[in-house]
Amino acid sequence: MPEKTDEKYRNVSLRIPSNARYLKIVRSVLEAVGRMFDFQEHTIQAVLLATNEACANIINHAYKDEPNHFIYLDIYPSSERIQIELRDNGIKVAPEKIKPRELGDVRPGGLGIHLMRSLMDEVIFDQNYKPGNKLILIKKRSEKNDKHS
Amino acid sequence: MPEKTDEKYRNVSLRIPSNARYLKIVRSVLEAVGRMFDFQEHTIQAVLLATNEACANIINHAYKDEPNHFIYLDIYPSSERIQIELRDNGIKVAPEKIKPRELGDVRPGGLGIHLMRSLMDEVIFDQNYKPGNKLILIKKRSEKNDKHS
Amino acid sequence: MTSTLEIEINRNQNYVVISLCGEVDLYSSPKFRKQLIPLTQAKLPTIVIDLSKVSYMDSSGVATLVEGLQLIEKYKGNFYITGLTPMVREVFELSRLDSVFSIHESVEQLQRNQLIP
Amino acid sequence: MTSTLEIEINRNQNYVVISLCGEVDLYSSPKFRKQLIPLTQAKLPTIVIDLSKVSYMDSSGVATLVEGLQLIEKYKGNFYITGLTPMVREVFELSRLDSVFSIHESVEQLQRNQLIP
Ligand SMILES: Nc1ncnc2c1ncn2[C@@H]1O[C@H](COP(=O)(O)OP(=O)(O)O)[C@@H](O)[C@H]1O
Ligand SMILES: Nc1ncnc2c1ncn2[C@@H]1O[C@H](COP(=O)(O)OP(=O)(O)O)[C@@H](O)[C@H]1O
Repeated sequence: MPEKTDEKYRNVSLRIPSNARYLKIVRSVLEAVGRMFDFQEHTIQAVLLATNEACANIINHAYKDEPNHFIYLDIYPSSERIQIELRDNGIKVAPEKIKPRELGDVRPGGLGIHLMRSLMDEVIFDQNYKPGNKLILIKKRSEKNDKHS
Repeated sequence: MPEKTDEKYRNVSLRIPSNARYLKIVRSVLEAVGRMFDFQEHTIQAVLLATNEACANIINHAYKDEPNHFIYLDIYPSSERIQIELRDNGIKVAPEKIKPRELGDVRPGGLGIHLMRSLMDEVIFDQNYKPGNKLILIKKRSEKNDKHS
Repeated sequence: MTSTLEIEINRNQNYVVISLCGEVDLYSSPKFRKQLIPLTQAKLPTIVIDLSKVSYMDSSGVATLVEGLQLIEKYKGNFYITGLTPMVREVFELSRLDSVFSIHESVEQLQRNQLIP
Repeated sequence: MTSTLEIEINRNQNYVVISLCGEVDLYSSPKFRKQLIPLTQAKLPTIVIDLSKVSYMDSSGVATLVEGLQLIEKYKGNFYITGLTPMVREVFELSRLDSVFSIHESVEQLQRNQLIP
């Protein structure tokens, strides 16, 4: 994901412990960045929820609920889109395991990947990243109402 | 500043560009962390303002208003206090230059250091840190009303 | 540690209303689950979950609701959800669960429709 | 880029009221300064700064007010500040500037005290 030079210095980075209580902080930061760069409220909510789900998966699966690890987030807002990169040092996900459940199969859980894909324009698991995992979420600015920054 | 092991994984880290528009994000994160760890509203406001002033000084003095640098913040909440460490790669401050103006000398500016010292329990410029600067702000939990986390 | 979720339980002879207030996420949903499961174990005939004060819900909150629904269906009890805020409604719709649950406007609406006394 | 500060200016024959709404920090205070300085250059006899809708102010906001005060004192104009919220009051007190400025409860209070017509 190459960044334009002038966009490099818009990047906000956050590191939180792999503990669900910190999800609220991730949401606060994304909300502040989204408002700052004039994204639509609806776009901000989508980014908040998708990133929340991505962090939850890192906590539950990559770090197996162990709280003594860290999640790394890089937030890149721009005039066209907002991009969030999430990195962890946990167990590497096998690409074939990352699949949402069939929606007809009603059971608790198995919704995170589906929500991320429904909410974002792009959801990319970077298979070359090591150690651990790197996930890239991209949401375009909706043309109708979002003002440019 | 040694940290107890169980406190290590409470650390939230944030990196923002050296640009005043990002001060709002620093405040959002501190507010979320402060509320999460049950600090009193008054304590949170003090930490918000002192950290805001510290970032403003890094932007204005250490980075001479150049927006293409980064400010690094580490936030350590605990049952006794909240500690914020700020690091930059800017011009090293000479200790003798860090002094508030005389308060009788009414002029625009020259209030940041004074506010930080009034609001915080400790304000420590780590002279050994290089390159750049490291500033540690500590605010104790006020015993009367703050509940423990 | 301040929770972002408050839970109020109003239990009557024939039904119970669990009102959630705040944010339901991976951190707070176990707190909700801990209240909900014992009520299904006690085989309460009707359980109402009021979400009208929920500003945020993630998939762990939805998962808890699905679990509750399935436990209640086993003993043929009633499980009603009321007061979907726009944020919560969207999560339900994206999850295609809006047709799986019995969703109603409000607790008062349930009473008017004589689904609860 | 959404600003966290909105500025409203009400100009009369003899005085002007600048109402700030939101957060005054290093990013937004230049916007306030840009409105304030020309009014002092025009030697407006009375300038009122209403802070009743200011939830946050840092030292750059205070510095702008000090600069305004000094420019106005040069031509012997009046500079009144109204509506200090608790947060702003504390910054003033910590800065020992609460005695330097002429601080009043509200614009209406200034009128009742006949400081403005
Ligand atoms: N970050 C991750 N690390 C490892 N495995 C993952 C990760 N994210 C998703 N997975 C795998 O994909 C599956 C589907 O994820 P999801 O749709 O979020 O449902 P759930 O987490 O409730 O099982 C998970 O059960 C897991 O096997
Ligand atoms: N982070 C910093 N880097 C370099 N110099 C600093 C820094 N912080 C403070 N100083 C020095 O301390 C002085 C006093 O700072 P302060 O009280 O915040 O007032 P002001 O920033 O308005 O001048 C500054 O003028 C500057 O010379």
